[in-house]
Amino acid sequence: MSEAAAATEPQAAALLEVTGLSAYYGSAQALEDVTFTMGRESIAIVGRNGMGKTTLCNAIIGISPPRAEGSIRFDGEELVGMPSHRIARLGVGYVPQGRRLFPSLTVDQHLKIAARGASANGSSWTRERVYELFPRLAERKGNGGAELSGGEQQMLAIGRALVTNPRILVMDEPSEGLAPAVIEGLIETFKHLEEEGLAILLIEQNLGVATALAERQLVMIGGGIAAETTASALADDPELQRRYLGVEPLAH
Amino acid sequence: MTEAAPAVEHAEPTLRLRGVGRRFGGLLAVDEVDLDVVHGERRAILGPNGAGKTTLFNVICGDLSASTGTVEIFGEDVTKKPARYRAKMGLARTYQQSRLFDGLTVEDSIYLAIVGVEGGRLRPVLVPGKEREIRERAREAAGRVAISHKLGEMVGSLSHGEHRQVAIAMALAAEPKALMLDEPASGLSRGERQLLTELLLGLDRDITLILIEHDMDIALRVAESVTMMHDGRVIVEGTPDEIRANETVHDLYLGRGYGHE
Amino acid sequence: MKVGKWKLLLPLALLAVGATIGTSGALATPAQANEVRFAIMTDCKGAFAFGYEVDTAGTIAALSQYAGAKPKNKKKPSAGMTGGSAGGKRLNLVGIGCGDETPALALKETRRLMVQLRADIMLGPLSGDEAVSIAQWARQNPAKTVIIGTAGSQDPTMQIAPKNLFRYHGDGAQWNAGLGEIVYKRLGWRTAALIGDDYSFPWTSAAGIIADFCGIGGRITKRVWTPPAGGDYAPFIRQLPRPNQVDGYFWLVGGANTSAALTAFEQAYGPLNARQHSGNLFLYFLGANTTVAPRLVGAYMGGFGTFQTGGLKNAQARNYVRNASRWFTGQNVNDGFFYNYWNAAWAMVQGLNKSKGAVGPALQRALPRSLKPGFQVANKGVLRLDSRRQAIQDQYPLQITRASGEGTVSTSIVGYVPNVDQTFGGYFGPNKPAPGRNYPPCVKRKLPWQGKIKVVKNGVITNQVIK
Amino acid sequence: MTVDRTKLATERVIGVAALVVAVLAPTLFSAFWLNSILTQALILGIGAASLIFLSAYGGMISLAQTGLMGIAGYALANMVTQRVPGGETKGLLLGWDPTVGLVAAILLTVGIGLVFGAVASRSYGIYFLMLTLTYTVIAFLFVGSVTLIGGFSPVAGVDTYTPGFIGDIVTDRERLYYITLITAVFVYLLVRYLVRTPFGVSLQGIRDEPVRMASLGYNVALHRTIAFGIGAFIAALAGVLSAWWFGQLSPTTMGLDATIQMLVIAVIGGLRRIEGAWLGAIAFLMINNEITNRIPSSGLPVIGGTFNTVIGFIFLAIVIVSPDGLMGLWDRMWDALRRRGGPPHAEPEGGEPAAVASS
Amino acid sequence: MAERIRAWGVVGTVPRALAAGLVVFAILYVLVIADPPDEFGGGNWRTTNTGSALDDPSTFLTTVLDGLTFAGLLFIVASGFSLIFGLMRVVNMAHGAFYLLGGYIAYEIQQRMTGSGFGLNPTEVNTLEWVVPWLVAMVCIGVFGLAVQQLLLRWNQGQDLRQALITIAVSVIVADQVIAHFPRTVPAGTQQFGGNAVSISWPGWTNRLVDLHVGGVTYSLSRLVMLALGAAVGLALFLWLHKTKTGMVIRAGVDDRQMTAAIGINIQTTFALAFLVGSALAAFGATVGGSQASIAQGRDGEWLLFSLVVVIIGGMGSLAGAAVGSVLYGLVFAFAVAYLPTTGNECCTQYSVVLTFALMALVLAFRPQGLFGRAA
Repeated sequence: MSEAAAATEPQAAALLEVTGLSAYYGSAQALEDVTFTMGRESIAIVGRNGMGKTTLCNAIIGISPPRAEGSIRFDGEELVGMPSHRIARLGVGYVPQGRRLFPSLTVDQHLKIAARGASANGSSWTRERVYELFPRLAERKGNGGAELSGGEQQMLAIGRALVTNPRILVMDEPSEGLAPAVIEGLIETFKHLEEEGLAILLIEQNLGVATALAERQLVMIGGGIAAETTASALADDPELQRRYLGVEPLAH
Repeated sequence: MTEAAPAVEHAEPTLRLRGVGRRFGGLLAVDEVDLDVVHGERRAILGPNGAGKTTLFNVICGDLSASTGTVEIFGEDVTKKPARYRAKMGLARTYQQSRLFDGLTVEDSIYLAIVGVEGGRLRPVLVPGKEREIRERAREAAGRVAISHKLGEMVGSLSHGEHRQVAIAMALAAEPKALMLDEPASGLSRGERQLLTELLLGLDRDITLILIEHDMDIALRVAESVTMMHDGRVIVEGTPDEIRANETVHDLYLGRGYGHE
Repeated sequence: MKVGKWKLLLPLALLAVGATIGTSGALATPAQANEVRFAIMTDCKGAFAFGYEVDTAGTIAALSQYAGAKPKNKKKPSAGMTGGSAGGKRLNLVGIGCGDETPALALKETRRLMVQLRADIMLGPLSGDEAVSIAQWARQNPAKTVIIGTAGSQDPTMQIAPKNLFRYHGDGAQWNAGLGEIVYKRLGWRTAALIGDDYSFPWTSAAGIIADFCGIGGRITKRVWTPPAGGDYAPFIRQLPRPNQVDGYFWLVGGANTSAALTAFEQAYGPLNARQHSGNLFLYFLGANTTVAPRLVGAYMGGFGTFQTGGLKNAQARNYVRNASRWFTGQNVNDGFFYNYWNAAWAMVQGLNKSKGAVGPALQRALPRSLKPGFQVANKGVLRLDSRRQAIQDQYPLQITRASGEGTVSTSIVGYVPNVDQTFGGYFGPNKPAPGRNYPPCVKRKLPWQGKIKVVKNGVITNQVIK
Repeated sequence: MTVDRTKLATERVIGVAALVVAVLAPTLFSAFWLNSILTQALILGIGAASLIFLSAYGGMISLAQTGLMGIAGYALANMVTQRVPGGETKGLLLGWDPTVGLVAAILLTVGIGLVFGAVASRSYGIYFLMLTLTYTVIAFLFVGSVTLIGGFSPVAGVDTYTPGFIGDIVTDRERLYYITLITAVFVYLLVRYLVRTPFGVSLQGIRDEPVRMASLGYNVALHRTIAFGIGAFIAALAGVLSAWWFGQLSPTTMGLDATIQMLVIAVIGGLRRIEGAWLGAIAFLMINNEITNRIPSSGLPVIGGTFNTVIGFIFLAIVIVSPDGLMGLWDRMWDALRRRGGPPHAEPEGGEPAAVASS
Repeated sequence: MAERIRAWGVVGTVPRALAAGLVVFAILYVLVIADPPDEFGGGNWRTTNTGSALDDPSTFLTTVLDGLTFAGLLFIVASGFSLIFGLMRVVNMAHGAFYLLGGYIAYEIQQRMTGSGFGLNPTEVNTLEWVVPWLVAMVCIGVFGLAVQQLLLRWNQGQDLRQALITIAVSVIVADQVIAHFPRTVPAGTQQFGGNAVSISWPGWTNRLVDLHVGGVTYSLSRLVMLALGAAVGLALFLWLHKTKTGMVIRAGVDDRQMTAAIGINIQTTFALAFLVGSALAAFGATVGGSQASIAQGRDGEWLLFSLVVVIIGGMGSLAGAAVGSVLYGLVFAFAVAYLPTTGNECCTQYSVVLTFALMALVLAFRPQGLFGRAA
């Protein structure tokens, strides 16, 4: 794998360690021998639709669990087979694809039920801090989840994950359906969070978002990690884009 | 019924949307879309996830009703007509998540696609001659997408790629006048994508093709014209070359530019 | 889903065992020539579930008394019996049927008892619609003999009346004979409304009440029938005339519902005035003794041809009570269910003795046309069957009285209606409809016992007639 | 896939053997067994077959089948019985020709079934289940409340007025047994045939993906309605046979208990294969009969209660161990064999269909 | 999928208009069309017992109250059923059996507290002697329900048919065991008959009629209490679900189980709690129902059916739906009894129950998910 040469060195202290992970829905294999390691850093997993990105997310967070083989270790703890709520309590925050807000709850209630005490890394997200981060949400405290705009919904989904005081934030397509200006704002936010010591595992289709946030880029094809590369390598190499993502490069 | 035939046959609109919108609760998934696709055209609809492409498909084929606007296919206003009516007019489609019949064999699935359009849907008896003919057609359609070797298998036991093949075989078997494919290449291997591209390129010119596809490689090779959607609206329309050259498209679709420039 | 081997094997093994057991039952074992196979049909589910022990007790006690049987367990009648013979043959209790007051299950159980377990004689069933069902069955199975246990519907012995069906007690109408006259004379009722559940036993009870009350000149101004599973009696109660529009009410609401209906009445019109209420045996039986009866002390009610507490003070009755009480502990032999099953079993023994143990038509010919049961006074204490094998029995209207124990109530006999026949002197008949929602009509008419109902005081029949 | 072929062959052998035993049954079993267990099992099996037909091929678990059986029985009873001295007392006693009555009863039931089906055709899953349950309750309350056609007392004598080609089934119970057997075989073949016709294949497509079927040109609601009508036809056959077998009808034959019993039979057999209907019926009746006879009449030792407690526990065990019933167990056994032979072949999970989210 | 197909609203205009016409006619019939009977009985299709609301406003008002107060009881029982279905998608077919068992337990406690006074005169029962039995029954059944859920339902979530079947088996066992062992307390000198009817007594102070000062109507206080209890349960559930964190978690769980777990909430605990509360409500309802009517054999099936009907009309899993379903059922039932035409001195009240089920079929024909239900 020549592409792997460009990969950054895995960090010494592994936070998340995925080894030989395979997953099946019924008879269909969705993940095939996925292996990667990440430390307290941001990485992006890119790939086209249907390549198994969301399945990987589900496997890590333990929801709609596919039949999984292999191992996912988070800070030394085995996540495969662990119920979802315990995974979350270990410090895995989840921002799902499509936001999945609770239609019955208001903005404030979303944050209320998710809020938990300070986690091991000392980060202490409260509702107030989320409102500071996203003043828009503070204005819409009493609104129901469905009444928010796309961007506000995404803020809430992130805020909901933050108040659980995660050590790693797993985000599945956070840019989906958002206007460029909003996306830019989100990226600012992510960088801010990263500076606070939060690890981010970003699953993206939007190459711009992926490369903007993380230097390490894992490319998923056909349920496996096909290559690891860097943001700069990917951004500047149209041929790579075409091969990995099926994206037609710019004409100029 | 159809109006007097227009002078130029090939300009006959296959699809004509005017001001089509679809609302889910507070969310406007499709907003004021006008779209014209003419007979025999190959049209790709592009756009990032959540742009409203699939919803638009559902409104066109009748799975969802339009909240606003009108849908015309083959010159007839079908806004209020159910999906089955549109299917019988010659509109076939596939789904992003295959929506196949897990409990049926491949052959039966394709068979259903033919029966749905040909009639005899409610026939509770086997008419041997007819049966043979339809089965023959079903097998033939399976051959076109190279799935003949799995005719007797339950669809539920097939792989993802095979699901795609079956879905396309079903769409083709009905001998539609217009074919709508929703991300046919999603989840396919490189080789499978190659096969798909060839299949689409070799499609009868009489069949109008509307395609949602994330794989720009395929989309831009197959399509003659492209509609770019974002946030429920049509942003740009043009030829593949125009699209390639369009900066907006790149900003939107590739997200090029965040933090790098 | 991983399936352990045992998970696969267990149900298969279960099935195999079931099949072996099942087929072993399928292969017929020859009947022994020296035994008479009989069965008890009663309920173990539904409102009459308690009948299971009581009915079995009545049957086994009579067989112990007259056929030399012995209860297996003095406290648990359903444990069965040992010994016992009649007509020179061993009595074999093949099974106890478990119904739930519905005709369908009664029929199923009858088939199980009479066909699978090959009983020739059945004592039962316990309730009205069950009896209609079984009478129809009996009509098609003339070789089997049915002696009704305690059922109050009219059709089995009136309209259907198969030759192999016997009933040594009254039907629901007979059980209420005299009641109308008593409230007419004692309480001065002239108009009354009637409310009951919408099935055959309340209809038949109502028929007896209407025949009596209208016969002497009273008028039923309203009949309200309540469907099953309504859940709330309040709207039905409001269909009744108000307490100031009518002299009284007859309640024929089935067992468990009596309390619901009367509570709804209280909630609509205030506390119950016992002088304004009367009804069939449901005012006291089936748990009503603890729910509604205490609120209706002084009210008159129908009953079986017996009484729940306190008996007649004559030699025949005392004799019965003494004999019947010997076999089980804790059984109330004055209870109508016990008494009627006792008489049925006793009749069976007499019949078998006469037929020398033969069953079928021979037994049907031999079954007694008269019996001298505990609570029969008229006709020198002999109860006779009419031509349709239905008892002509004495009837004793009851009154709810306060018992000595705290908060408990009892009943006492207030009247004696001699020789009540099923037709009420031609008022009902085989060619007339069975009682229904609006049948019979309310008409003035002379009944055989009109004006002849004797006053009963402290269990002693006086010569006074009720005025 | 030799395992599959072996399985098919085994099933064929078992099927033929079962048929042979069924044909010879009158010589093999006691009269009670023939009449009460086997005949009843065949009838209940036909009823359950109408339920399994809808569930296995139409994806509709209908609790209306008991109600439809009752409707057919009541219609027949009201049409054919006559007012004679010492005879029936309840119902309309129309005294029609029994053949006419038979046809009319079945047609009426199918008609009512089509109306029921039309109303229910847009409901799915647990809502469909509940709606069809209310159909049965409505039928129950209707015959119970309208005393003209029955009321809560039994309408009797149905078995004495049979069409000429049926003959005397009151005394000749073997005749009734064979009639039932023929009907059961007919229903089995009918269903097996039907599901291969365009209609049947469409129905299965609708079971799997109604939305897809609509966009293939199918009128989903109409198909489901007609399927319900066919289910009603099969239920009507069961209802008529049941009326003949019982001889009487009363509302409780379509009460909540009877409805649940029918579901229990279908579940014991297995809701996914039509053969399960008869397997479930015979298993249920045998268990029921054996337990009823074997539990001491004084009740269970220690815990008290009657055989109902035991039946409850057995049913619980079956649902827990094999939710697909006995046929499901059978299929799983072969799956296990196949897995041992071939490469790992994933079975469909018993639970929620995994929501495959695309990324 | 159902939702997507329904999106078409396939029910045509004609049946819609027909149904609407029927409903309008029924309302008009009650309000103005119905006629009081002649003095000598008889009548025609317009004749009802008391005539229209215009003829006899006080009967109309009491009928409304009858319907509403019964709805209070229906709601208490059905809300528990609905809660369990809404959160866990478990159609708890044992709800009726829980009701039966809860009722007998409440009866036994009351008997022990008041010292074995059968056929209690309501005036002899004080509030405590009603409240304690009620609370004890709730606790017992709540714990029992919890045990059933933990042992039998926890490991097969999502298999709704299988869970329904398991609860059917539980209901068969519980009902049979209840007959075998209850009532335990019987009057001195009488036999213990399994499954016999018993009543719980309302506290004495409820046993009177109150003047409502509207149209001269006096109405039973205990029935008004029943309505108040229903409203109180509704209010308490509303506050619980909307104003407490647990409630928010429950609603979040109804919306999206997986996401709720993914933010670190142990949804299993919430499920267990909901099952406990839902079962306990069956016992609460049984205490009220046992005071109003009686606890006896067969009540289990009856109340299971009521719960089903109410929840189906209102929409599965919706609190508001259960409330509206209860009110609709109660009103239609009461009005059917009171206003079905009668032509003689025997009334046609027998057909009232059929009508309530027809109501349900009507609702479902147009809204398969119930009035307040969300798509399955």
